[in-house]
Amino acid sequence: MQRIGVFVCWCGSNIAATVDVETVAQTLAKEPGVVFSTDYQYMCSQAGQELIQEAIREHRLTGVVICSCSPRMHEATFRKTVEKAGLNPYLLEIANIREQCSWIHKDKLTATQKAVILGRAAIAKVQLNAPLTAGKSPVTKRALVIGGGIAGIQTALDIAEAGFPVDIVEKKPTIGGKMTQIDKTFPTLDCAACILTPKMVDASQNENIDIISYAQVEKVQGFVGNFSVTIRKKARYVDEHKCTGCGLCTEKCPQKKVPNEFNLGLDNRRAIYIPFAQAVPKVATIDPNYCAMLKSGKCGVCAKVCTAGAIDYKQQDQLITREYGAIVVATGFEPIQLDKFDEFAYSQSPDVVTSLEFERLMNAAGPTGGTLLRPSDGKHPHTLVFVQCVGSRCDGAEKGKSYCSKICCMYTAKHAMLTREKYPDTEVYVFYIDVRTPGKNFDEFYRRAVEEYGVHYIKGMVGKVTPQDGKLKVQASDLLGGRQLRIDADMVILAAAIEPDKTARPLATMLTASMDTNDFFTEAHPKLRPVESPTAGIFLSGACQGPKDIPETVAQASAAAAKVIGLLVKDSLTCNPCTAKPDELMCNGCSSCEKVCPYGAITYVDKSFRGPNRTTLIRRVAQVNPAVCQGCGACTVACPSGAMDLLGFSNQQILAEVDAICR
Amino acid sequence: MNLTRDPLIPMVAQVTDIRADTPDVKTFRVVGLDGKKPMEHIPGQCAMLSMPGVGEALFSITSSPTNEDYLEFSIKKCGCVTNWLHAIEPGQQLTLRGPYGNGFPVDTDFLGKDLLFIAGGIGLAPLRSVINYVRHYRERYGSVDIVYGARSKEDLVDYQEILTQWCREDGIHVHLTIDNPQPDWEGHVGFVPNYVKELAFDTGKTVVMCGPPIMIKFTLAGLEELGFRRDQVYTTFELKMKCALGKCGRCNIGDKYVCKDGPVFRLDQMTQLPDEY
Amino acid sequence: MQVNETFTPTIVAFCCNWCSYAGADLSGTNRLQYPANVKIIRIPCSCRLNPMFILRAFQRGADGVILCGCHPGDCHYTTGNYYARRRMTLLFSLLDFMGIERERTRVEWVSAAEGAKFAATMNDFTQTITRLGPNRRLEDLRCKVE
Amino acid sequence: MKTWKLSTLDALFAAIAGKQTLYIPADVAGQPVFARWEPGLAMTRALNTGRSAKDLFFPQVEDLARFRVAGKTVSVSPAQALQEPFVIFGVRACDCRSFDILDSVFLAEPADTFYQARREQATVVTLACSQPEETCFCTSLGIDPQAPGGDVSCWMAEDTLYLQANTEKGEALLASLPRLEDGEKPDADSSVFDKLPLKDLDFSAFSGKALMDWFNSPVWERLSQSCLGCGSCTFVCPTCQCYDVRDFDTGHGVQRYRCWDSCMYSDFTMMAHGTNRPTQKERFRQRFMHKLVYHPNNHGGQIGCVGCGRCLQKCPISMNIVKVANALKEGKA
Amino acid sequence: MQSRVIEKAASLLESGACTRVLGWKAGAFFYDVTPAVFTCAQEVREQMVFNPFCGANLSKYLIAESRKEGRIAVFLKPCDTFSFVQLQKEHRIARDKVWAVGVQCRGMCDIDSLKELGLKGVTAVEEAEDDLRVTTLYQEKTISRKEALSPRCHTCKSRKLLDCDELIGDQGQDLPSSRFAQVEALEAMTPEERFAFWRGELSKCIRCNACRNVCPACSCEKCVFDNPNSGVQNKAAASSFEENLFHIIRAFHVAGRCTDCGECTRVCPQHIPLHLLNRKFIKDMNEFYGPYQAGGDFDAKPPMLAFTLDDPEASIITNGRDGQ
Repeated sequence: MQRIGVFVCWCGSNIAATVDVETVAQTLAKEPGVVFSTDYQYMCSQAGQELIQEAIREHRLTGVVICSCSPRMHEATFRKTVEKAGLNPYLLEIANIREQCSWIHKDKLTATQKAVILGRAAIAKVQLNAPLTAGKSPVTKRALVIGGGIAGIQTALDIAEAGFPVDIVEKKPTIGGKMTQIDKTFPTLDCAACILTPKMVDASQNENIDIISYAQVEKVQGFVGNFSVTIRKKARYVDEHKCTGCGLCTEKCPQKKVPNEFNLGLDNRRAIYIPFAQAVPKVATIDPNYCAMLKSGKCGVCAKVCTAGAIDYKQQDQLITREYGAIVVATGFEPIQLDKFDEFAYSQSPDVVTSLEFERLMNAAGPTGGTLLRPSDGKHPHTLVFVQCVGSRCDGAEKGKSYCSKICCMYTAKHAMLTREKYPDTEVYVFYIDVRTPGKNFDEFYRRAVEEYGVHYIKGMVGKVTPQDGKLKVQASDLLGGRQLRIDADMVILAAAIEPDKTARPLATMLTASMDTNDFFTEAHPKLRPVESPTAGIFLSGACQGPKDIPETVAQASAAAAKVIGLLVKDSLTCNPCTAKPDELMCNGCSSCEKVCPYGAITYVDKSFRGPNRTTLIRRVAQVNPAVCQGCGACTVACPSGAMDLLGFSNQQILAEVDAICR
Repeated sequence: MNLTRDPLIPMVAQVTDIRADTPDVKTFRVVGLDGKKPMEHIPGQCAMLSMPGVGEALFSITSSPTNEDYLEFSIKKCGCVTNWLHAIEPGQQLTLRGPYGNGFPVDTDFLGKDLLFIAGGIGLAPLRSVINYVRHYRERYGSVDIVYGARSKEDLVDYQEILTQWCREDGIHVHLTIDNPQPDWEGHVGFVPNYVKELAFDTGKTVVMCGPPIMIKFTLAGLEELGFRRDQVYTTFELKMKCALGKCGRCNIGDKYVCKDGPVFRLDQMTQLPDEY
Repeated sequence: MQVNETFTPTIVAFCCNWCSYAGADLSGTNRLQYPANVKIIRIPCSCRLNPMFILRAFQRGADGVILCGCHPGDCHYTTGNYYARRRMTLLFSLLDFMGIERERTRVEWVSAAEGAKFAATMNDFTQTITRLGPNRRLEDLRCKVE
Repeated sequence: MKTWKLSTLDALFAAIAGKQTLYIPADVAGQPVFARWEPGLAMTRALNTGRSAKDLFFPQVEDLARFRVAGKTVSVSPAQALQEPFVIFGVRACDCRSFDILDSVFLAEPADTFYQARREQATVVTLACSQPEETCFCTSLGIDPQAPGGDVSCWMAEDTLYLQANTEKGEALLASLPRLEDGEKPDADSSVFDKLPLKDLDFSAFSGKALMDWFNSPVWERLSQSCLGCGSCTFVCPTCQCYDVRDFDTGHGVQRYRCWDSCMYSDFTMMAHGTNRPTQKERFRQRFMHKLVYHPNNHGGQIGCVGCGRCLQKCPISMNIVKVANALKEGKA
Repeated sequence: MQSRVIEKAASLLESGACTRVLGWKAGAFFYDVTPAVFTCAQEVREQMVFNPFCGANLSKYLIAESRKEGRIAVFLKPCDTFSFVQLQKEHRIARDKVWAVGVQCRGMCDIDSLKELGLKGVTAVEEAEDDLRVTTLYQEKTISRKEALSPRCHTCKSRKLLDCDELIGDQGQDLPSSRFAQVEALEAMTPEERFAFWRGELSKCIRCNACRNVCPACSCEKCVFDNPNSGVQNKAAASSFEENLFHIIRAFHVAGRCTDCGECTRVCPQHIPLHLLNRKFIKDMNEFYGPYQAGGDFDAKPPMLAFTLDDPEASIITNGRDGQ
């Protein structure tokens, strides 16, 4: 039999003025299971709390109901109060008779009656409360950053600086990401490489950072504080420890016709290569798709010229399994494929380029040595047309993306400005839907492009680009001028929409981290928890969560690092005890619950059960990891068997409240 | 119109005393609202106890009919109703109906016989009524042997009564045993079936047995080895019941209803019946 | 249906802990009145609301049941209210299909800042239910006080 | 023997219903069922009701008592047994026989007073069959569908209803009816009963052999294999009488009621520590052993089946007592 | 068809490809066939039948059967294969223990359809092309097969045989089906009329659980209505509320999982059109969240376990009030 104590708070006159607290206490004293009932001026005061504690001891209470202000106000206070008196803190229920009763009603009789009903509901519920204990789970003090772009590097550096070991997994042979391909950065026009490469070097030299390049995450197990991750380190056929990065092999390799992905295929590299001069790690990699030795066993030039003896044609992929406490996703973005945008003749003319390709064409380390030349004939272009929103803000999203890629307005202004500055003889047109320049010094930057550099900004969309006689015939509409334009351009630069990296989707599945329909990672809360995934222990850094420019990326990267550090400094995690709990005897393993869990807290195991007549029955049943479950209860309703229940808000408890209220 | 009360309608009774026998067995003393013993019964008979809203369940009456003041029920905590019972305090009212079943043939077949009681765990509960009845009318029966075993000393039901009363009476031989050795236990250690065989009782005795099915099975085999016949052995059964009147249709073993034709059966009757118990 | 002057309906409001329950608190803090017929049950998230709870409320004497949760997109648990929205839409449609008055059940998204909306919603819902009269179609006569 | 014109059957019903409640087999929401007669309600054209006539004596749900619990006290108020007389018209011979079988259980000491009161208040007016269904086999259980029994037996022939009182209660009913004329019913043609495919079922074998032989028959395994474990057969069966007693907390007290239960259900014998009939085989076997062996053993050879054929019509998988009885006798399924 | 099915069953046993065959066993009247497991070819040849009355959906038996030793062959009609796939999606069937033989179907017959035609005392039925020769105690009559079809077969949604290891008959296609017509007719009524309709139907319920126990979606280890801890356990509909409760909750629990096989209505001894509740859910889900067929494939996410950001609000519900 339960022994319930009821404590009705006056809250000074806040409650007592409208609710007859004495009547409430006396009426509730007659409820089944109630052995003690009283009222007091301020339950939350020291004296009030002592009153509760004394009653718990004296009347051997097994449950406590406090009729007072909102549980959002003092639930935590009173939990501590009862705990100090030796009662489990979860054997407490609060009836909200202030915010939801005394403050909204004027008639004392009505308010008193309602307070009694609310008290009854709390009594009915507390009868069924079970003592709950918050579990603890240890934290592995090591972080994993997936993606070695500016986001990943910044996050790793910040975590490492705080003293925690961190691994960066990068799928390319070098870290650095998209920023390495960028020439200048807006709105300051400083050189991207000059600000990025020192960070790359910092990362490689930091004792706490282990860069695992040319590698991919293969498998993720575990949960917050206790992840176990298997990483596939692809064979680069070069011993990383022996290679000095001298680059001799990359000069001697006879296979010269390999499209250079670093320059987006605008020039070629060798079959053994170092992506660029400042690569980290600065180690050669053999491209197995082109290496004659690997393909046919004939060649071996690089091995002959390598004085360090680093070439190893027999190298195999390597699987590394490590434990982590936190995982940061920094998988970044890539420009979309433009094959669906034939109207811009991207596939027909080499002089139609994407903005990123344009970056390379403008870059001193790029295929043209920094001189702007038309890819088709190497001539200097005079008329350049920039097209904005190629694939961004598309209606219906069948062709492109419904969202704004955010960075295009600014980098196009940058491109236009740089072009006009270097080559004042050029005519530069920018076709836009809207120019969006929120951000520090952004609008000033854009206005400089228009006002100081004479870039022609035209509101309107390019309808068609036709290569003809060595020119690109651009048909466009000028919405403000209300006229059709025809421009003979030498180059057309397309501001292609950006989308999450292709590897993000399978990674999200492994991490059980949720994604939106565009494959951007979802944040735990769009406003309040923007750098965390709903899946505990998974953090988001950079453009994998949504389009971002560099400063925003870096800011989010550091924010994610701060969250990771906050997690890793803990020795153990206290779990929310109000978690879902499956009844294995009822569970039929149908996977409904797993599909609605936003946290990936539910897994399945095959378990043996006693069948009829001494048989054993193996059944698939759900298991909830209480360290991961946040207690939303979505699974409890998805379960057709009623096998899943929520501790603290169980079916029985809520039904008891319903019964008490409707009685 | 004065209609008779339906047998399914219980009377209200009151629990006056609760005694914790073992960690999971409590003995409840029950009287009518008038403070008197609510019904007369034969040893081995049962009654339905219920708390409205919780459920109704059948329990063996463990007090002897010779007790004129109250009924007692020794109840092990194992389900919905028993959990509730274990949580109540004296003064609690509940409902009661009965008595049900045939009871032991204490005034017929047992008369003049040497009796051997064998019980395991909570199985002593239904036998306690018989034993105390036999003790009360000691002259009507021959010798009395009681073999009683439990998992541990703490699990022996009515241990105090056994020590202070049964053990001290002439002509009653109590043989206690527990499953595993225990520091403060000087008595026999071992399972009941083996102990019964060790004790090698005279085969002229009439056996009254109650305990878990596995104990019954092995003890019976041991008794048969010793030369006992099944028609010398009585036991009681427990199956799910709702009415206890032979109508609700679930407590039958073959064509016998445990509530009406039992719960006491002579084992030779059971060989003609399915082993659905 | 005749409007019963003396009829005071029983209304159960299931509120998610993070938005709507806080919204209800705010309407209290701001002293915004709504009828005392409305009794709130706190659930962690709108997705915790099992159709069983709604039916049980009607069985036990409720005349109207309303679910309040975070606005879509604002769920504390990211996705909970999206599931709740589907479940309730389908359940209410089925109830309507069975001839249970559509107006007896409602879903409303109330944020923690919308104290005024909470009070207004409850006032409106209570009026609707009062106009509709007592729940007869999903009542359980055994639970009526005789 | 009395007669009444069938064309004015409604008037007969009105005459009976003027004095007491009358139930007739009628179509309600498309299903034939014993329904309380009200002006305009016509008899069903179906041979028999979907649910059996036992409903009127042993309803599916019946309140037993109401309890109030306050603090440590409990009080009981028993439900009232039926005190109004009623007439049930149109009971077929099979269902009429089922009352005897139910009586043997419910009226055995201590009698079930709720059932007993209904039996005492009821006047059973039976109706002879002339157009049986292929699933009928009452004749193989010694029932004459053309001499249906009850307090009053009725026959329909041509345009006339013939009524014959068999008991004092029946006499009283007929005496209370105005304008009954005397008459003699013509001999009925019974040839169709000889054509019934199941007429030669022989149930005598089941009391001939020892209980355990039937119990241990190898056929149970196979027969029970596809049983869904639903309660259709038990709930439409006129002789199934198992019930459950349950409590319902109304919020103002506890209502104790009994309701039909089915031995085919997995929780029928479930106790805190398990069940003694763990698989559908044991439950299935229980049902048919009870009908064919246990009940006859306890009640002077009376088979617990009346051959109404409802289980043949209603079982979702077409398993039924006829298939079981045949398989048992053959020893193979 | 009968001979091909039986020969296939026998040969699967003879070849050792399967240790058991799940098929049908003959009864006394042709129409009263019982699902049965056969273990030897001789038994199959002597006792197995496959006739137009073999309408039961055998897929649910596979939950228990696929847990046993050895592989079981099963004969599945197109609609059964949807349940078969759905059960696999819910991890209820060990696929490698099943040899699924898809049997093309042109609609199954039902004894109740014969009775609807006024045929009493049906003692025998003989199949002849597109006709059935029916012998009753009172007459002999030839009716078209179509007249004898089970009502559910008139609105067949698909003749596709999904996920079968082999087929008897041709692979079929989705059919244009008017299966929502009855739901629409009800939607067109006033709420009062709908309430009266359902009260009339559901008050017939005797809570025999046939609908639940036959339903392939009701594959719970223990139903909430049998579980004393669920808060809704009840054995008999002790009030009109509980009659509603059972069917509402059941429909809700199978929503998005119900393949619309129609077994619930087929087995109901009280002839309650229970499938209409499930079908209403299906119709709503199709309209609100896009077309979805439970068991139609292995990948699609059931609508109850998915969402989109712009799902309609509950205010979309307009049953029967379109014009208002």
